[in-house]
Amino acid sequence: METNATEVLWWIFAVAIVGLSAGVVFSRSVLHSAIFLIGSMAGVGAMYIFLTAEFLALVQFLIYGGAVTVLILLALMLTRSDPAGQRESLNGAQMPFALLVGAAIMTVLIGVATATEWRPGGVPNKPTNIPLELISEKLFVDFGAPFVIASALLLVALIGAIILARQEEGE
Amino acid sequence: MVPLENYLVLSAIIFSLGVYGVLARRNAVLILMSVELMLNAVSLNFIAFAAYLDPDKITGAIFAVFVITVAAAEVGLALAIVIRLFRNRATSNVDEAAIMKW
Amino acid sequence: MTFDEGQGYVVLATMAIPLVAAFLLVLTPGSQKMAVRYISVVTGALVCALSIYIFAAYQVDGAEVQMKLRWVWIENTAFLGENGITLYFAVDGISATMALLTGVVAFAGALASWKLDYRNKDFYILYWTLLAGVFGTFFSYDLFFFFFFYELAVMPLYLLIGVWGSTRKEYGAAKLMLMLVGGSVLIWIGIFATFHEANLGTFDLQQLWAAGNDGTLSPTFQKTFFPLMVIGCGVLAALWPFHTWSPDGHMAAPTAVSMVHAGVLMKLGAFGIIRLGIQLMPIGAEFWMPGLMVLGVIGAVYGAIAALTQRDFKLISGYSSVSHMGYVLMGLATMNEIGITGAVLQMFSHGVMTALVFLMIGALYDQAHTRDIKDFGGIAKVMPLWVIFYAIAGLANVGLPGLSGFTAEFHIFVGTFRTYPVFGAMAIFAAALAAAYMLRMFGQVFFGPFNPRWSDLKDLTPLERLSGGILIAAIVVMGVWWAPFTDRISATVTHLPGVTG
Amino acid sequence: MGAEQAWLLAAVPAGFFLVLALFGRQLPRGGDYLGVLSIVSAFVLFIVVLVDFLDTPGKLGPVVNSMEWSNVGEFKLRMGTFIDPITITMFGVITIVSVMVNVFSVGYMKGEPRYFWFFAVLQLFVASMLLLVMADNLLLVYIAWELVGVCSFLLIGFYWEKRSATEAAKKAFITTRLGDVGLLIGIILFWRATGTFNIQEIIHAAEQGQIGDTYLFVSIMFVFLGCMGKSAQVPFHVWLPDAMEGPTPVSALIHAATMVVAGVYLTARLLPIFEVADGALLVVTLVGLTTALLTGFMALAQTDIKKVLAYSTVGQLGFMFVALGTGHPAIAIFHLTTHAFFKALLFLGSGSVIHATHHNQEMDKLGGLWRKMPITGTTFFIGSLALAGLPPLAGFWSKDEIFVALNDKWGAWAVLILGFAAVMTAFYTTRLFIRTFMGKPMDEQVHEHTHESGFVMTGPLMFLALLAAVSGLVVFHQVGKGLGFPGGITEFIFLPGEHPHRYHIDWGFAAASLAMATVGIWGAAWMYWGNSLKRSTALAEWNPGVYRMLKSKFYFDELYQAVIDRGVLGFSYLVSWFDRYVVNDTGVDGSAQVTGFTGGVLKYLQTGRVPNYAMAIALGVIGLTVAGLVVRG
Amino acid sequence: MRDYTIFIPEYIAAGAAIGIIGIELFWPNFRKDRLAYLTALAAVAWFVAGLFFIGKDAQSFQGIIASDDFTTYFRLMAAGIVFAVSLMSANYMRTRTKTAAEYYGLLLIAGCGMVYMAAATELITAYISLELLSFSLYILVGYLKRDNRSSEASLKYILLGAFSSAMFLYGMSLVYGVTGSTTYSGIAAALSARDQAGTDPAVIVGFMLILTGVGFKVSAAPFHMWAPDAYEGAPLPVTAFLSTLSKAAGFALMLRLFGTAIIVDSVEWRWAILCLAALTMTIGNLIAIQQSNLKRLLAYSSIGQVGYMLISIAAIGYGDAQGGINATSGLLIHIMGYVASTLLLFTALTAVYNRTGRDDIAGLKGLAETQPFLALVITCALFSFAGLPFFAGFATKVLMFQGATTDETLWVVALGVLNSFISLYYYLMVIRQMYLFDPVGDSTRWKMNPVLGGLAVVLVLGVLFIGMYPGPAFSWSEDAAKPLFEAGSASGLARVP
Repeated sequence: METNATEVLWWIFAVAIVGLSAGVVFSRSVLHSAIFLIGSMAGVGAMYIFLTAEFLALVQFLIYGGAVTVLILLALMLTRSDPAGQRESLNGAQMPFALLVGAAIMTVLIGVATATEWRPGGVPNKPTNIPLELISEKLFVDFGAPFVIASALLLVALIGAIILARQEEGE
Repeated sequence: MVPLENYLVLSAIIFSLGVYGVLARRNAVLILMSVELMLNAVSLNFIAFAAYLDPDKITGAIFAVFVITVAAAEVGLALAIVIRLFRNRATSNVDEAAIMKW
Repeated sequence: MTFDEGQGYVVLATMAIPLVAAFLLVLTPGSQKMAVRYISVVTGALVCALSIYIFAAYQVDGAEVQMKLRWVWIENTAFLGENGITLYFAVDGISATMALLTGVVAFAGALASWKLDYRNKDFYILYWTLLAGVFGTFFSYDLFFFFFFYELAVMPLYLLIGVWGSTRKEYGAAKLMLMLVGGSVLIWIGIFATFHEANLGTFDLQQLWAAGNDGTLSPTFQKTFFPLMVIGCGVLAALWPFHTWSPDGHMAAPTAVSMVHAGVLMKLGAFGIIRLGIQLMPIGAEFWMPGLMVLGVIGAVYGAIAALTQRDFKLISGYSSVSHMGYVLMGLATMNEIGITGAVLQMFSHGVMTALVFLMIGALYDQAHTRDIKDFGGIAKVMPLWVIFYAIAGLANVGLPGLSGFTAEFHIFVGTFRTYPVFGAMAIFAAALAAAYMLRMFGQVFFGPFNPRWSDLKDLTPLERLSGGILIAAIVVMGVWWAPFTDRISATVTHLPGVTG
Repeated sequence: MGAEQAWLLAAVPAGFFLVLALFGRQLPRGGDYLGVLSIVSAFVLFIVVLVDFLDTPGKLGPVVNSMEWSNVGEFKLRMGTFIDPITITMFGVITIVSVMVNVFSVGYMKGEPRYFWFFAVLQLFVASMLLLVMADNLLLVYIAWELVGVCSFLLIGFYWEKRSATEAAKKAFITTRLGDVGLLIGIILFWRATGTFNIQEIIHAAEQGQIGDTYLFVSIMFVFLGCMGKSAQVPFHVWLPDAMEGPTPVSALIHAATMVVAGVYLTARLLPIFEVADGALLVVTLVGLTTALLTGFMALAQTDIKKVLAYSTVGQLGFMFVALGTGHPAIAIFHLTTHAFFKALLFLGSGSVIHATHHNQEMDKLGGLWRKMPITGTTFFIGSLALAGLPPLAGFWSKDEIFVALNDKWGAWAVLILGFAAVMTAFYTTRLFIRTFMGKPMDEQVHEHTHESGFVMTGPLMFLALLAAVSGLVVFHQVGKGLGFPGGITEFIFLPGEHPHRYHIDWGFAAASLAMATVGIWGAAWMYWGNSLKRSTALAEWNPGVYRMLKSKFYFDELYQAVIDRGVLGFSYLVSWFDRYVVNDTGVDGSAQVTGFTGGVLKYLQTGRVPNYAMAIALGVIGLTVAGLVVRG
Repeated sequence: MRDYTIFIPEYIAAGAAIGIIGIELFWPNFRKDRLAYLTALAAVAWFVAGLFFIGKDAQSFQGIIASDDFTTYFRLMAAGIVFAVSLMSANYMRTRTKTAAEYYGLLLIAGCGMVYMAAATELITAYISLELLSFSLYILVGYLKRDNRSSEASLKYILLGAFSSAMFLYGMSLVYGVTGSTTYSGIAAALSARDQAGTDPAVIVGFMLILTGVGFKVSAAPFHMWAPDAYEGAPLPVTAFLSTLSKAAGFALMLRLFGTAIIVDSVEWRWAILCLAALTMTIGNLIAIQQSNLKRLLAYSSIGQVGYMLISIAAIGYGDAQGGINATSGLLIHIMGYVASTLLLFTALTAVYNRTGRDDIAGLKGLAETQPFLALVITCALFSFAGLPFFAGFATKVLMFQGATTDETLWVVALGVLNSFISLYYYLMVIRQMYLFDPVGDSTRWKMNPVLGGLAVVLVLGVLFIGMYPGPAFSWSEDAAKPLFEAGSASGLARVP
């Protein structure tokens, strides 16, 4: 079949995401990594749009692109260990092994992704639309229990963040 | 249209990059970023499966929502801990955070 | 006398009284040393009396297993079926004899540690726990509880030796404890495998024995797991080459512990071989017994030879124990009635006489604070009674007719000759070596020019005399009139599977 | 009360042993009177048994009385007594000699420490010996056998303050114990073949040929080892001379009546089996001859009077075994009897000397004592001549019998060897007597303080002297009849299946043995007369090598010592080393250390660094997934 | 159907948590130890409420979360653990922190997390509740903010936790992809419906990644490495909490997940768990021999314990439904015994630590002189770990191993017994310090805090009871195990031989 615009666009995004993610883990500067992270997250969000899950894309942009990255940048500011700005390598001694292991895992996972016959009858070649109302219905009706637990989880995280990060006198 | 495999392979690549990051980086924050990458890959997986294979229940999408939530919370908590460590040790380098060993 | 539930409760009491005593002692304040002593001695007397009663009440012409008492513990749960795990106590000829041995030695040991003063409360707590374990093992007819009590008997040893011991006590204690538990590891594995293989959903020994006989435990299985069981128990029975805890452990152990340990605990191993080896896996036994025979002979000769040149009393006794337990294993390995009966006789005989030996060693060591025989000489001048007691024990050890040692060894030799004349001859030769090392020690310590350094040694205290007297009585009775023992033992041994007349 | 109750003979002294051992210390005079009483009562019992035995209707049929002892399935043990002429005779010998020894000891041991203990053990000794000779089964024999051994250990080591005494006791016990190993093996082998311990049944089985030839020979040889050990035959003879460390009365008892004759007794008892097992008798004879010869030589060079007597005992035992080798138990027992009397006499005599000279038993310090102690001297003289074998004294008759029988059985060569031994016997006996009692005293102040012993000691001497003089005559048919026996002793004693053997003098042999005796006596007299040592020293210097060899008893002790030190103890050290360093340190502790070491290495995986931990997780994942994919296709 | 009543006990717990935090918020100088007692009170209430659920027939909330005997078993266990740990913490925390309310609140919430993990019959819920528990633990481990080791421990814990949970998620995504469902029953049905079961890489890799996730939670080698550091760094009571609650929770999750959802493809994962078990127990025990720090030692010893427990999980895969019940009930009773012994041990250690402030083994020197009761208690607990009779460890270990014994697992069971023998060695080394040596410094007797004393007594009685009469406990365990395997549940479905 002839390649259409969407496909081209997808490939552009895919390559971009991979590049940005690689940037996150390979860049020599913490800040750059953070920037790259924002990019790659945005890219993944775009992927959600390709998958017709617009709501999730929105969530992705807000939470990741917004909250998380801001947090991370904040943390980076707070933990600048080198005011003099001398660059210590960001990579640990086992970096080369890490490459190997990463490659190995990649092979395994890609192999799985391609070799698996996901449905006996074969996989539909285009995603079906994921409507917002369905999501909400599922989320608040069927999955009420995990939703409640998740709220507790957020509470815990909140408390934890506060009590751990809070300045005490003498600091 | 784009087949499912593409999404899966893409997420696999992101995931592996994240794994690499966790293994290679020394800065706690960077490790967290790598973990975020991995979680992204996961949610991409979920949504892809939901969209392609599970259109009527779309459980995967719901899962993705939870993953994102947890991820956000995790980052918050982890960063708090990193800051705590930084306050105590003036470093966020995990290699130096090794007084307990053996 | 008819055997009924009532006697079953006697059996239970024999096991329970030590536990109760231990519990009472936990409650007694440690400062009340006299109270502690009285409790223990009374307990000892009670236990001794009960065990004598059990021995007497066992009816030779009655059923093989008597005085049954059974309480269900767990059943019909998960993999446990009817009578899954039951507290099942009963007595057969062998356990009756062993119970008598335990009772006598326990009492003697309790008397012997009267003068112990350092934390004697804790000592007696552990001591009685240990003995409860021993009794329990001898009485248990349920595999689970057999092992339960077996472990219970081993457990207190570490502290008993480590805290109250003497030479290299930590090393000795740790080594002894670890080797014994290491042995029980093998038993443990064997038990799991057996339960799984038999697939009866019960730990009832009699049912399992039946399974072992009718081949429910397949021959291959028996041949595979018999060595596990036997080596596991063998460690406790100082089976060569797993005997090395015996010299070091005894060297380290305090008097009463040595008495009980060499006197009774080592017998648990041989007893286990009967219960878990011969009775549980007859086919495996038939297949492996020659091997056990070889190890037994090696142990018997090896121990005797090694004892020839030792200089520490306890090392001599430790190695001679190895040698004598070698006889026991030989007797078991003969797989004929005389040999196994002899083995059990030897278990009893070695029990009482070793207990006496260690009692005497303790009586000397408490005053002299050395156990190197080269330091002594002419002790007979100051401690004549001590010498006589020790001499009796030693001569029993040598196998002098009229003392228990001869009775037992004679039966073993006869049994061995029936199947393995050459090994029998070697064993008899080892017995001659026993004379050599014993007399060497006598000549060195008892006789010869008196070493004035020891002129202030006191002879045995009344309690030690009593305690030794009990043991000597047992030794002489068995040496002169052994029919009561052989009757009871053979009454059971005849029923052992695969045993030839 | 009759022969069935013969077990009382053993029971009574045993009972007295218990009494003395437990309460002797408290009794006045250590209860020595109890000791004498017990033996005397045993003697009385013996008389009763004898009388009862002699007028049992079935003349001289053995009297059997046994009870079930224990049974393990088919393995039934019975204990019982078997009374026949041999037993009766042994009873006589044992009881008579022990009465004498006991009485003598009252005087000899006076004032010793542990006086009561001495008498106590003496009773046990006698009791176990009596038990030994009356036992009807080999198991009981073995039991008594071992008890005898222990008693000898206790008595020889009586002066335990002396290291040498302890060593001697140890040596005696262990040496005999080595023989006993053989005995026990033999007994069990017989049981294995016949399924019984009863002596008569075993003999029966052997005669019926139910036991294979080789098997029979091997077993009987094992038993014979035991006999050799107890009877101190070469090469087990080494313990006997050292046993002189014990009090002299004990030596008398051991040598005359109890310990050493046990072997002779047992061999005699089992002689039918020896006869069936072909070649066994020859072995017995050879052992006897060797012993008689060697010990004869050894005795020549000894200067300790008790040592000399000791070697002579071994030699005489050799004679007895030779007698057994001829297949005539009666003769052996006859010689045993006569020898018991004169040897007891000699020992007690030497004891009297030692007592009188304040524990001096070296010939080089004695001499010329006859005048000082006439009774001892005279009795000793009689004893010596009896030993030397002069008619009409006891020794002559029994030796004569042996020679005759030996000639019949094995021919002249054996007679020659034994004859030479007899000559030497006469020689050293005379030497002993001369150097002790005649000529000039070698050491004056010893001589000064010497005085005759009291009656309690001389009494037994005189009585024994009488016996030594006349006991030989019981060999005559008429004498036996006169005493109420069916005939002479050799006629009285016979084993089932054997015919009574009536004694008749063979003048040729009589003359020959008389000649041997005289030669020996004359030679000794010529060499030592008047206690002058110049001839003997000349002889010694003529060939010092031989002299040294005799003096040091053919180096037997040295040889054994070397074997024990180098061989046995060395091996023991080796085993101990192996046990410590190989089995324990390498095997047991080693494995523990390896475990610990592994842990010590593994723990360094725990670097404390997050990336490493993460790496571990990742590797785990890879391992699992890859393994999974591989395993599951 | 939606029946919110089935989690009333957890509402109580959570409510109490909020309440306690609120108290401190509005009443800042409320005595910290009182907070602890309040928590204990709440735990009691929780427990009592839980009792009403015993034997109630199973109810499911939308099929994604179930309240049955299995849930109740862990519910009661959670309540018990929180009770004990909060009492342990009373003095400990009062002397070490200014704000303790969150601490106690988190204990309760973590308990709820455990219950949900046990109750979850659906992947999302399982994941969320697992994270709930983990988050609470991350915070608790790092609760001593000024203590370097504490913060370092929590950093390591959270980083590795996040990493492994990412793996966990990826695995779940794969399983979801293959089965198109996240409910256990749906997964089971889908898996057993597939004809080419076992040939499918996604299934295998998915299982392995899931195994990684839970393996990390229960600290199975090679995913165990966080444990020693976290244990050492955490406050002592939290260490107890880690080694009891989080392990129990992990196994609860594992049992339900492996026992019901993916049991039908057990052939894919049982061998893996078997190998993990062997590796875990060996590594744990071998390294433990070389430890000098008490907490670290216990961390490794608990890793060893995990190794034994994993055998049962593998055995579930090897057996049929009955075999599953056998193995599970064995595992459950052993968890109970293990939890009791561990709590007992840590109660005593906390008492010692409050006195000496030392957490190395040598710190126990001569305890038998200065505090015989504590020495006795510690000995009991250690003997119980080593599996010596009279104490819980013996009976429960026998029952667990026996239940886990099949033809295939026998060799690992043997290895397990061997390892428990090795473990005896280092337990003896601890006991040695207490009994064979004289105390350093003052050897005067000191009195322990009555609360801890009482708690210790209760726990000792518990340990002895389980050890001497495990009948009841065992039948509870069986009741708890049954819902997982009774007919109609996944294990009833056809499975690959």
